[in-house]
Parts: sequence; structure tokens; C-alpha cells
Amino acid sequence: MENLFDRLMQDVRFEEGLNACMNCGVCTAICPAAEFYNYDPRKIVDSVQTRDDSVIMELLRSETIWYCGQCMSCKTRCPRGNTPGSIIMVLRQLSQELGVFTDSEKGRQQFAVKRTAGDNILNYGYCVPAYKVDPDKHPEQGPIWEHIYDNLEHVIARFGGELHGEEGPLRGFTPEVMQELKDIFEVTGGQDLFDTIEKYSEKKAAEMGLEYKPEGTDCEYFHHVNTYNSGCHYCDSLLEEEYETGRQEENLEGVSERDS
Amino acid sequence: MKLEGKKRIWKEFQKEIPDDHFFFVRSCIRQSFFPGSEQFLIKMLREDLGKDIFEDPRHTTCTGIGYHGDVVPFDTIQAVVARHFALATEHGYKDILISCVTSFGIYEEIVETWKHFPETLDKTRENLYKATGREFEVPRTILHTSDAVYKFKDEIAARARYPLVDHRTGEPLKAVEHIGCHYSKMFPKYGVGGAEFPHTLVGMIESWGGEVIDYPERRHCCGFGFRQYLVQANRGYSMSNSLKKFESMEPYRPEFVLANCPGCTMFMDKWQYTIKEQEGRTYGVNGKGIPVLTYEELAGLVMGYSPWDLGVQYHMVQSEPLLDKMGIPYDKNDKYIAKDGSRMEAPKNLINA
Amino acid sequence: MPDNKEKHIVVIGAGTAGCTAAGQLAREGYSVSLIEKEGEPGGKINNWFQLFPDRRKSEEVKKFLLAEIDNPLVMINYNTDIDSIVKENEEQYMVTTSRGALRPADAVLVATGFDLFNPQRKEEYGYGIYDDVITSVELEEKFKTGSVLTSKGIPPRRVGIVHCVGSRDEKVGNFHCSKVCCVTAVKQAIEIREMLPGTEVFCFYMDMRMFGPYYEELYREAQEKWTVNFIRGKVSEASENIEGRLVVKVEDTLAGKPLKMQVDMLVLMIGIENSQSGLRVGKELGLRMGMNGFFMVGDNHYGNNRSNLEGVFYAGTCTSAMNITDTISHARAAVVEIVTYLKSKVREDS
Amino acid sequence: MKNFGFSSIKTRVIDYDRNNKSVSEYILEREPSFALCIGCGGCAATCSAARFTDMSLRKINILIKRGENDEVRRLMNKCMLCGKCTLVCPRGVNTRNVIFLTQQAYRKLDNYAV
Amino acid sequence: MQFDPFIIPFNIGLYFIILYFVGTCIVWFRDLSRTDKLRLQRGFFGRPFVLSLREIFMESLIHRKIFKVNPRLGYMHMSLAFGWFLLILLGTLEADIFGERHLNAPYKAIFFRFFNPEHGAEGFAMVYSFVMDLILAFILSGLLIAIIKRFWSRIVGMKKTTRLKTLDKIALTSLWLIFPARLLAESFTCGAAGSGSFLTGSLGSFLAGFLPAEQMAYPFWWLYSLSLGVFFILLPRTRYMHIPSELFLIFVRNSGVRTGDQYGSYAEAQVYSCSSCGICIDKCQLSRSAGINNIQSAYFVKGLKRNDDVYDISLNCLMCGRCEISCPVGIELGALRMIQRRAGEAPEDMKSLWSGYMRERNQDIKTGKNNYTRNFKYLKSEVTEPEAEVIYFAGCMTHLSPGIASSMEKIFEAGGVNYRFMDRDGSVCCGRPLMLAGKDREARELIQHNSSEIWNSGAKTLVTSCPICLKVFTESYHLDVEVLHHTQFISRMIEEGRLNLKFLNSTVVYHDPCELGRGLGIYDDPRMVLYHIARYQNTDSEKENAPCCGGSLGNIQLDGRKKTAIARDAFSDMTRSNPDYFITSCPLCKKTFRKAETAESPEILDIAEIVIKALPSTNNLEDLHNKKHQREVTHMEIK
Repeated sequence: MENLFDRLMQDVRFEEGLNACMNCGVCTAICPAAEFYNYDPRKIVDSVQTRDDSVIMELLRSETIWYCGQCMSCKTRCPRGNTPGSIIMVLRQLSQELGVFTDSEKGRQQFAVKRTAGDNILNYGYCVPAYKVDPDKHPEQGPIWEHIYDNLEHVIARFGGELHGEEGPLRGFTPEVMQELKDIFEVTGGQDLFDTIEKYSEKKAAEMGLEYKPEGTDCEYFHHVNTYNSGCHYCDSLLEEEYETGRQEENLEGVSERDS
Repeated sequence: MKLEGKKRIWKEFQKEIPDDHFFFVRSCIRQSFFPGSEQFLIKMLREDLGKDIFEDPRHTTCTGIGYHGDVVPFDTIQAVVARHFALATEHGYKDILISCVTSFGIYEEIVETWKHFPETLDKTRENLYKATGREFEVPRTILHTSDAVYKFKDEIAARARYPLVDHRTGEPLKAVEHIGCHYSKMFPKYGVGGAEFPHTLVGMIESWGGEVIDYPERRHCCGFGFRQYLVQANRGYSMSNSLKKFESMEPYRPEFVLANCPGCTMFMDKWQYTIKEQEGRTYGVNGKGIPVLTYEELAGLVMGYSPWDLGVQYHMVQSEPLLDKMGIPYDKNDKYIAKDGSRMEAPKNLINA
Repeated sequence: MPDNKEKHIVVIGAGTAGCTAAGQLAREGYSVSLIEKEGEPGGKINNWFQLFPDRRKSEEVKKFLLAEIDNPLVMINYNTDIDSIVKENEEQYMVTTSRGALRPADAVLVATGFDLFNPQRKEEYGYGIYDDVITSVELEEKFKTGSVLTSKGIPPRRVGIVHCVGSRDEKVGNFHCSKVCCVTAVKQAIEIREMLPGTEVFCFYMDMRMFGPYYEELYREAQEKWTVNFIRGKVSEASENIEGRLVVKVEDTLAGKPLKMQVDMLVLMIGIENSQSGLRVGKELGLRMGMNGFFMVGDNHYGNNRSNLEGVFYAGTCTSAMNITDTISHARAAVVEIVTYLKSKVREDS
Repeated sequence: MKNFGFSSIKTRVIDYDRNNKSVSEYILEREPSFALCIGCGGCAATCSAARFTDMSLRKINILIKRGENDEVRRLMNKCMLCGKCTLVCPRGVNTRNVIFLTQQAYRKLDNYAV
Repeated sequence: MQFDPFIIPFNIGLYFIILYFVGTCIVWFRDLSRTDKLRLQRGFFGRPFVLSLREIFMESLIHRKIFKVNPRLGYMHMSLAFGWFLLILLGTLEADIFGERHLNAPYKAIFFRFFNPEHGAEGFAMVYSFVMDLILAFILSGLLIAIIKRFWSRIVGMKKTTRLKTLDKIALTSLWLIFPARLLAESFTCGAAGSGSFLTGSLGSFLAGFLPAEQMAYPFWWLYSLSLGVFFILLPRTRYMHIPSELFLIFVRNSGVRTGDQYGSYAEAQVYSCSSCGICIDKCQLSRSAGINNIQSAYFVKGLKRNDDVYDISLNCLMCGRCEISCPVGIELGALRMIQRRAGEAPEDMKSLWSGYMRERNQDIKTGKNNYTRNFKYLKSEVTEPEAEVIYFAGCMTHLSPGIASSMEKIFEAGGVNYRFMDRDGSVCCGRPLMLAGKDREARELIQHNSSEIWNSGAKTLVTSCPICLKVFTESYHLDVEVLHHTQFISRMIEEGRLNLKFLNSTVVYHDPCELGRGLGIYDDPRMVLYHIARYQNTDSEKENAPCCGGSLGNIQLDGRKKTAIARDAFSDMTRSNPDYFITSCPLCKKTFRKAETAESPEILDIAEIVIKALPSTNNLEDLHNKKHQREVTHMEIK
């Protein structure tokens, strides 16, 4: 297998995003994820720049690369012109291509993302069309959303639009348009990525003994990855000794604080 | 706090915003969660300001949420965006007006990438042609809809019927703005006013009579975090970030939040409900909640449009107290109306209603 | 053996380097024109109250400089700018100033010094926006007046000192290390603790570069005697809270955690850049520039007073960041270079 | 309250102004060399306990100064007081006493209040 | 019936102190543990009793130990103690022989002269009173030194002398008054009666020459009795309580009772037996080299007597054991300090009392407070390698001086030993450092871990390079394997001929590490080894008198500079003879002494490292020659 670092380097976002890191911590200081997760973008960049395959592989399997929220605040500040955010996007990409994303709890969630936002794109031409945001799956959207969800066509109509209409908000797309979109995914490897995610997720589901269905969002595995939270991602979780041992068993390297 | 300092920065970061002829691109989230804003934007630009704003119904999502959710590869999104460019080119438009900050950021990122790595542009042309047989020109300017509103803010101010002041006291209304990370944090030069003190929303509020307050967590992310919200198990992250912002702005008692990014608008609105449910905390002047408005909604209110035609009522945090303060008349019963014009019963336990 | 007086040397800039060199050249018997855009000599020395590491009063060094140039052979032109410098002939340069042309120069010494980084370029620190964000130089001003107070007129309870502002930061186009800020920060931290024993001082640093003699000792003293706190991490942003205190966000990289702290005063250790006036002279003469924005020296190891032009020499911080000690040595070295150069000329003539 | 399937997260940021730094003061006044740490990590590198756990005296030193008491509590008792760290410290910090005092301080903090 | 009111103060004092002492002994006895009580009962009718009498004579009266330390001081103590004893003994006999009847009340003996002014005119009586005068003179000479010592301590060769509190001062003055008062009282009486021997007689007649001896005598008899009475009454509240306490202590110790790790009546008896003679103060390197003058054992024990909070004092000590070795009363000072260190973990109000500490601990066990959570859960067993006859435990400190460990490996190989390097990739601490910090429970965890590691290794012998580890292995581990320090192991290998070494023509001095020497009494093995390989030079700080390097883990408070200062003094003392090598056998000592090293000073090596130098590369003639030569030397040295 070719050297992981070179493989990352093939992505322009990585090439652009990684210069030399001097561990100043300016990124972590304003990182929303570092605020709530046991997570430190600085450490990720620092480990990546070791160019050590084992270190990088550890990252790819780890929880830690999945904490970033991609707000890109880090890009604004880095005095060495690095973009931890992009670096992490590329790491995630590779983690999925190699199928090691299923090794981590947070990585497995990619299946949920694919089945929701991902599938929406190819089925409806939108990432999150209102009619796919089910209030039961989104209690936080509150009563107003239940109202909108139930009366969507009226709501759209009120603003002079037509649900699934010719044009305007939440218009429907003609088969030609959808075909173009699908073709783009075919040509540019979007579809491959979808398939990879599905393939390894199915494998993992089998491993975990959870039911997997080829599509939709109502199988055990989807429900598991979408809702399960081991709770070992936050600072107070570190305070529990049990978790220490737990970490060694589950072997979630991602949470181990290598350089601290 | 010295305003000159900010003014100087704002002078430095001035963005070329064309005056007319925009190729409009919609936002997935806005269409779904507050379609009123986009619709009003088009109406305002066309009818009130007489601008040419063109929309091609064939333009799809930019797949941005999928991209930042890491299920859509960079090549793919480049091609999808290129397809939008192709549509613009087809109709002879050079300036793309994007309704979504995520898309806006992505368009920037892509165009910048093409500049630094021309081979990626060629690859994209090739990909798009292979897939759709389309060809495209790289657009001249990439605009966010708020840029446009910012550009015309003074014309709107000229039409203002209900400026941002307490109509009883004449005091300017205190507001906080939330710019949305991808608006200028990635490429400060593309955002009006730059990354640290963006002027887009500040400019609107100030020219419409309001007062903007700066608070410690102003720059902080709303917490959307794409996968962090899309996956239920992660939503705690998303909420906690908004919570942090609200705690930080609380002592300033803002009348409303003016948000730029569709996601932020939706989350800062909805999380107030969840925080109330889970933490029992509420914010705002009346301690009930802080209305979170889009710049179109605000412009509409200022210009005297009916709040209900703008879609203000479709937020979790209702705006009546604010409307009262501004002295805007409204009929509670017209809030929710069906296709056939019949009134629908209002949803229960909304905030601030 | 001709009289040295006939040889005329133009020294541009009457800062530490300019004065030292001018004085030394005069002692060698050459006639010197010293050109200074300001109304007094000393250059940046005038900014400082005390100097590291021994807390020497900066006036004392200035006195030394004044003594240096107190010599009939040194013709001082204050409030004078360079209009043009052209090569008169094989050996001489014609220097025209805002006060008219000078006698042809057999050698030109560029001692144009440095400019301090304008911290407004680091917007996230809010300099010029938040009242209590000040620069190291402004702090020195406060030291001179003998009282360190916040904009509210009260002594600060806690002061934050930010290292590397405008240095080692590609976002502002400065890749180089300004070298002297670290030790300045330590010195100022001590001075604050001395003046206000009740005030906590926090230094936010990326690396402590204590390169000079007794610098590390000063650092140790700051920790041991003055309990100055050091946090390793670059400050990411500063903002004002409702009490008007500054909220600093930084990662405590040694703890591997983000840290947030309120301070009443934030002092920015602004870095050193080549001076604008110097750059003009450079352009005028066609001097070669280095990657770091300073003048590129003939050779980094054994020719750091030479320029790319015959007869034009460098002294001091126009070539790189330096402390006063190094600047003075550099200026003296420049004198040696010039003398050797002129002597060689004489030999050619005869 | 309805089940949202998630809840808010405790922040990991060191909130210096909120934290209780009395332990740090307690130590400083009995072991002044505590102030001299430059975070070189020599102690952590030689530490006997570090072979088995994420115990790092360098980190503990910092966390004490910042008043991150929960985490210090978790880490400090892992120390075997073997004293290797003291021998390698380039700044002559009496690290062994620092840990000893830390444990003492927390005993007091928890049982009898410093 | 001979009686006079002036004897009343004396009698009150005497009976009071007798009752008090008996009472205390009973209390102390009651507080002893059952086993100790049995020991005592057995001891009372056995050898221990005889031993005790002998020791009481040798130590409490003759003060042999003090003599050893410093004759002048010894004489002072002896003259006072032994002299007074004789005075009482002979006085009683005198009263018995020459008194008007036999078996008198004690006062008759003490004030004999008052009641028999004419006694001792001729014959045997005259000789007897001469002896009495002689003894008195003997005492007075000692007293003179004592007074001088008090005001100018150097005369008795002491740098420092203990500080006093008021009560002690009063007691001291009364003690000082006793014998001068007796002298004058007797002299006047004799002067009046024309009796008395060379001292009292001559002084008496001289005084009578110009003073009304008749009248003068009486008040001095009062003074004599008073000073005695006052002294006796004050005794319990002053340091002079050591006089009676010591009797009890000696007997109990000889019956085999030891301090152990708990505060009990034996510990208390020891505390009261301290005469604050101050010998420990001079022995303490902290006072000599580090300028710390308030933590020495004398002050520590005084603090205990007063029930002060001595926690910090107990911590600020190298635990080198030099004071204990030198203590004339033989108080187990180390053990006492350890008790206080453990107690220090207890809450304020219970600090100084072990019993209180126990109470607190027990309640901890009940409430399961944080200090009872296991600290070292994270330790994992690492025994993987096959069984070996010898298991080698380098120890933490050895890892900071890796030359020692590698030398040991070479030595093992040279001796063809099948060994296993237990902590090759880093040690788990032996637990001694925690113990020294008073954290026994935590130490237990480590002890358990290491014990099982050692057991699982299946080795017969455990060799360690670190005396600190050795101490705890031998004393607190209950291992079924033989535990040796590498010096012991090497010397054994040499004796068994498994290791043939060439003789290095170089001179060495040897520093006895505290834990190995005073701690475990291992003095000969290292010397045996050195005799075999180099010219051994004696120093005046050998064995028991060896200094501490200063790096001791026993003192957790001492800062680096002071440690170095101690090391420097010790090092320069021991290298006066300027040898080629300075040998020690403790990695920590080695490391600490390195700080005192200069360019000129001899090379500092661990014994294992110098043995390596002596390992023959090839056994050619030269080696053989060396070996012969070496034998001779060895014999010579041993003789």
C-alpha cells in the first residue's frame, strides 16, 4: 500500500492546508470542538506532520478526527497558514476510502450522514428538504416545525411558491436535472464514496450483529450509529477511572492524549 | 470601545458589489425553514429596487452540507458548482448571488482552489463536460445575498417606515449580529469588513437606526458543525455552542439577533427552545426569548411589510414584543393561513408568543 | 598619505547605529554628514524607559550616543529627508536632502533602523478598538510617567502580555522573529510587578527566546522573585466583556486545553520591521532586499555590513532585528569596513 | 421533559477566573521552586508512572496553576513519589515535594478545607 | 531521735519523686501491648535484668557512649551521675556504720554530717570521710565543666548546645546549687566541730578562721535541703526526667521491646529519656552544611515532650540515622520520626498523637474517603521471560545512572549467572519513598505488585542495585527469596571464585550509603570487593560515621542547593586523601555526589562500575601476576 502521507498530499486541500505547524495552539484556542470534546486540532496537525504512517493510521481509526465541526475558524488565525479544518476533511475522506472509519464510534456515524443528507441529494436534489426533516427524529425543532412539516404546502404557498412545483422554493426537479446530478456523482467519484460507506457499514453492522437494510433510515444499524453515544468524548468522562480501563479494552486510540 | 478603529478596518475590507444583474442561487435550509426570506429578497430586489435578479429552476443544491458532512468528495462538489456556473454562463450572468453562507463559502473555496491549482479547474471542466456536456465561465464576482442587501441598505433606509428604534422612547434598539463562520473566516477578503469585525449586518442595523452590541463570544460558531447536527448523538455539541453564545450575550439584553447564515438563523432560533426545555434557561429583554431574524425579514419589517408575509411567524421564538416596540401593526389571527386563505390554528407553546 | 578629512561619508539615520558609526568615523578623522528625519538623535531609544536585561535607563545610552556625535567633523542635519541619491562617478555618491545637496560622498552608510509593527493589522487583538489593548511602547510611556493605569484610570488587577505580535506570523507577512520582544516582555512584566505588587502578570508566549547574556537569568528571576506567570500559547483573540475587561482566548498548549481569562490590560509585544524611510532610501539606491523585508547583506557570515553596491554599507537594524549591544557592535564593524574600503581606494589612486 | 436524545456538554475550557487556585497558592508558599517550571517535560519523560498511564507531572504542574482541580485529582495519586523527576529537573524544582504538597492540599481541601 | 525542720523540703521532694516515678512506670507498663508485657515479665527474671543493671551502670552512670564521642563531655556526665550515685551509696553506708543505729531514713545519709558533726576524727572514720570528700570533689569538678559548658560550650568540644526553657533553668540552678551548698554546709559544720577531711575540713577550718561557723552552717544546710527538694519536685516537668525514665527504658529495651510503628508507652519512655545532651545536633549534616538548626532530633523530641505540632520538623530530615547511632540513650529517633510522618496525614487536631491518627485512619476505612481509593490500579504484570535463578531489580534511581545496571549485566554474564532483568524497561517504585513520606498504605499497593512480580519470576535470589529498594525489600516485603544488594552478590561471587578480577593499581575510598550501612549494617561486603581490586584508603568517616550524600529521599522538603551543599562537604571530607576513585554503592548517592564533582576531583563510581574495570579482558600472565599481587594486598589489608 502506498505511503499514507503521500496519498493525503494528493488532495489539493491537504497540500494547501498543511505547512509547518509550530504548535502555538491558536487554532485550539477558538475551536468550538476543542471546547466540548477531548480534542485538539493542534495535536492533529502536529501528528500529521510527523509523516509517520502508523501515527496517521492511528488518526484515521480514531475518534478525534470526527469531532471537528468545520467552522474553519482555525483557518483565519493560523500564523503558519495551516488549515486544520481542511486537513481533517482530507483525513476523514481517506478514513472512509480505506474503510477504517467504522473503527470509531464517531466515524461509524458517516453512515447516518450518507443515508440522510447524502441520499437526499440524489433523491430530491436537496441536502435537507423540509419534507425529509421528520419532527420525530428532530424533537429540537420544536412545535413550530411540527406545524410547518404538517402544512408544508400551505406554508410554501403563502410565500407564492408551490411545493414540488416548477420553480421557487422546494420546487421539484425534472428527471433530466436529477440525471445530470447522478452523472456528476458517477463521473467524479461521489457515487463510489457512497458505495464505500455502504460497503464497510454493512460489514460493521454484521460484526456488531445489527440489522442492516440497503436503504432508508429504519434499520437497527442506522438507529444505533445515529443515536448511540458512549459518552467517552468529553472532559468529565476522562475523570472516571473506569473509562481509563474502558479505553484500553475498546482501544479507542483517538482519545489517548499522546503528547500531553 | 473606539468605533474609529472598526471604521478603519471596514474601510480596508470593502468588497466589489455589482449594482445589478444577479444570478440567484437558493439555499436548501432557507427554502425549507424560512422560505419567506428568499421570496422576499427576490421581490424586494425586483420590485422595490428594480434590479434584475434571475433564477434558473434547474439549479440544484450545491451539496455543501453533504460536502462538509464528508460524504461528498471535493471533485464532485466542484462539478456541481461548475454546473451552476454553466447555467449562469448560459444566461450570460457573471455575478452569482448566493442565498446560503455554506454555499457561498464553498463557491469561494472552489474558485480560490482553481486559482492556486489551475489543474483542478481543467479537471472540473472535463468532469462536468463528461457528465453533462456543459461548459462554463468562472463568474466575475461571488456574492452572498446579505452583500446585496448591504449594498442597497441605504436605499432601504430611505424607504424605512419603522426604523430600528423603540417608537415610544426613540431609543435605538440593541441588537447582536451573527455573521456565520463561512461568510468571512475562510477568506476574509470576500466578506464585507473582513473576518474579525464584519460589517455586513452591522452596516444594515446601523443604517436602519439600530445599535449593534459587541459581546465576547460574538465570533463564536453557532454550533451547526454539519455532522455534529445531522447525527442525533452529536447534537449536544451543536446546542452547547449556541448555549455558550447566549450566555455570553445575555447581560447585554439584546432585542433581537440578526443572523446571516441559514443554519445559524435556524439553530440560534431552535436551540433557544431546546435550551429552555433542557436547561430551563431563557434569554432576551423580557427574559422569554430573543427573536432571531434574517436580514430580509428585518429589511421587510423596516420597510413596513407585514411580518406574516415575511415569515417571521415561522420561527420558534416569536417576534410580537419586538414588533410592538418598533410600533409595527399586525393581526395575530393572520399569522397562519392555509392555501385557500382560511386561518389555521396557531401551534402551541411557541416561545415569546 | 592624504588627509582623511577630504573623505566625506554620509550616514543616513541618527539612531543607535548611525550615531555610533558617525562618531567612530569622525574619530578616524573622516568628515561625516549625519542625516536624521526626526528633530533629535537616538531614534527608537527615545521610546524606552529602561533597557533589558540590567534595567539600565535608556537616557544613559542616549547620553553615550550624544557624546559620540559631539565632534566637529560630524555635521548633523535633523528634520532632514533624503530626496535622491545618485552615483556621481566611479567612487562617489551625490546625496540630495530636503535641505539641498550635500558634498559628494565617498561612502554611504545606511543606518535607517526599523519601524515597529502596526498592531492594527492583527485585528483579532482589537488594538485601536478596545481601550486597554496597548503596545509595549505605550507601556514604556506609562513607565516614564511612573504610573500604569487602565483607560478607566485605575491600576489593573491583571495584565496580559502577548508575545510575537507581528512576528513569526505569515498572516501579516512577517516570517521572521523580532528577537528582542521576548526579553522585553519579561523586563516589562517585572517592571509592572515592581510598580504594582498587587497585579498579576501573564505572558502568552510561543517560545521564550532568551538569546543574550543574562536574559535567561532575567526570565528565571521573573518567575522566582516576581511570580510572573507564563502560558505557552498564541493568543487567538481578545474581546471586551460587559465590565469592559478584556477576555483573552488562548490554548494552554502545555495543558492541552483551551483557556479563557479576563485581563484589565493587554500589552502587545509588537515586532520589528524594516523602516518605511529606509525602504525609500533602498529603492532610491537600488539596494537588494531580503526575504524578510530587511536589506540583504553582502554575506550573512562575514559581510553583514556590506551591501550589493560598492561604497554603500549597512549598520544596525535595517539588516535584521538586533538589540542595542549588537547594533553598536554592528555599527563599529561598519566603520571598519568603510575605512578599509576607503583605504583601498586611496591605494588604487596612487 | 421530552427525550431529545442528547444533552448539553460541560465545557473543557480552563475558565481561569472561575477556577479555585488555592491549591497553587498553598504549594507556592511552602515550595517556592514550584514557580520555576518551564514546562520542558523532563519530569514526564522520566516518570515511572507515565509508563502505564497518562500521568504527566509537566501537565499536572500547569493544571494546578490553572486551578483545574478535578483533573489534578485524577492524575496526582498515580505518583509513586520515587523522586526521579526531581533529579532530572533543569530548573531545580523540588517536584517530589510539589506532588506531596498537592496531595496534602487536596486532602485538606476535601476533608478540612485549606 | 535526730530531727531538724530543714530536712522537710528534701523529704517532700524525695518521696514525691519516688511516688511519681513508680506511678509513671505503672502507667507505662499498663499501656504496653500484651506481647510487650510478656516480654517484660520474662525479662524481669532473666538475663535482660542483669544486662540492664550492667547497662544502667555503664551508660546511665559511667556514660561510656558519651565518653566515646568526647571524653570531656563524658567526664562531665560521669562525675555528676556516677559521683552522685557513689555519694548516696557510700553516704547510706556511712550513716549505717557510724550512725547511732542501723537502717536509717534516707535523710540521715544525706545530712549525716549535720547530725554527726564530730564524726571522722580518727581511724577508719577518718579514711571514710576522706573518701566522701573525694567523691564530693569529683562531683564538683564535673559541675565546674557543666557550668563552663553552659556558657562556653566549645570547651567540651561541642559546637551547639540545647536551648532551655524557664522551668529547665530553675531546675538547672537548683541542681547546680546542691553540691556547692553541701560543700559549704559540711565545711561550716566541720569548721565549727574541727572535724572533716581534706576538703570540708580544711575549707571549714579556713572559713571558721574569720566567720562564725556555728551560725553560718545552719542556713546552708537549709539551702542544701531546699535545692534538693526543688530539684526533685521539678524533675518530672524538666528534661531531668530522663534520669528516672532511662532506668525504665533500659530495662524495657533489654527485654526486647521496640518502638515499632506506633506511638506507645515505649516511644513515650524514649521521649522522656532524652537528656537533650545535644550530641545529635552536631551529628546532623543539615545543621553543619545546610544551616538548618531547628529540626535536629533533640528539638524534635523536645517538641514531642511538649506535644507541639512536629509534623514539619519530622519531614525535614534526611533520615540518615547518624543521630540515632550517636544517641547515648539509644533512642530510636528514626522510628519516632516515621510515626510523626504518618500522623502528619491526619487532621490538625489529631496531628501529634498516633492514637488520634489511627482513629482518623479507621474512620477513613469506614467512610471510604478519597485517600482509600487505590492509586496504582494501572500497574500491569510484566513477567514474561522464562524463569531464572537470579532476578535483578535495578530500581528507579539506577535507571538515571544506567552505567550501574549495564555493569551489573556484564558482571552477571562474566559470572555465568542465569538472571532476569526485572525492570529493564523502567521500574515500578519499590515503595520505600512513599513510606518515607509517611504513606504506608499507598506503599503497600506497590509492595504487593512487586512481590507478585518477584514471586512469579520464580527466582531464588533477588539482587538490587539500590539500597533504598534493598531496605524495603528486606524489611517490609515478605519474600520467600533471598534478597541481596549487588555488593553482597558480587563479593559472594568473588568468594565462590565465579568472578576472577584483576587488580587495579589505583586507590579508592568508599562511601557507605545510609540505607545500606547504618540502615542494614552492610559494611564488610563492599570492602571485601574493593580489597580485591584496588588500594583501599581509610577515611575518618567510615561505616557508622559515614556522611549522607544529601540526596536522601528521606527529606522531601530540602531544596536542591542545600542538597548540593551537603554533598560538597561530605565529598571534600571523604576525598582529602585524594584517591583515584570515589566509590559508593547507591545510585542516588552517586548521582548526588556528581553535583559536587569538579575537574580535579576523583572519579565517582558505583562499586559495580569499578568491578567492571577489574574484569579481565584476556587472562594473560599479567592478569595472573595481578591476582597474586592482589592476594597479598588483601591479606595485608585485612590484617
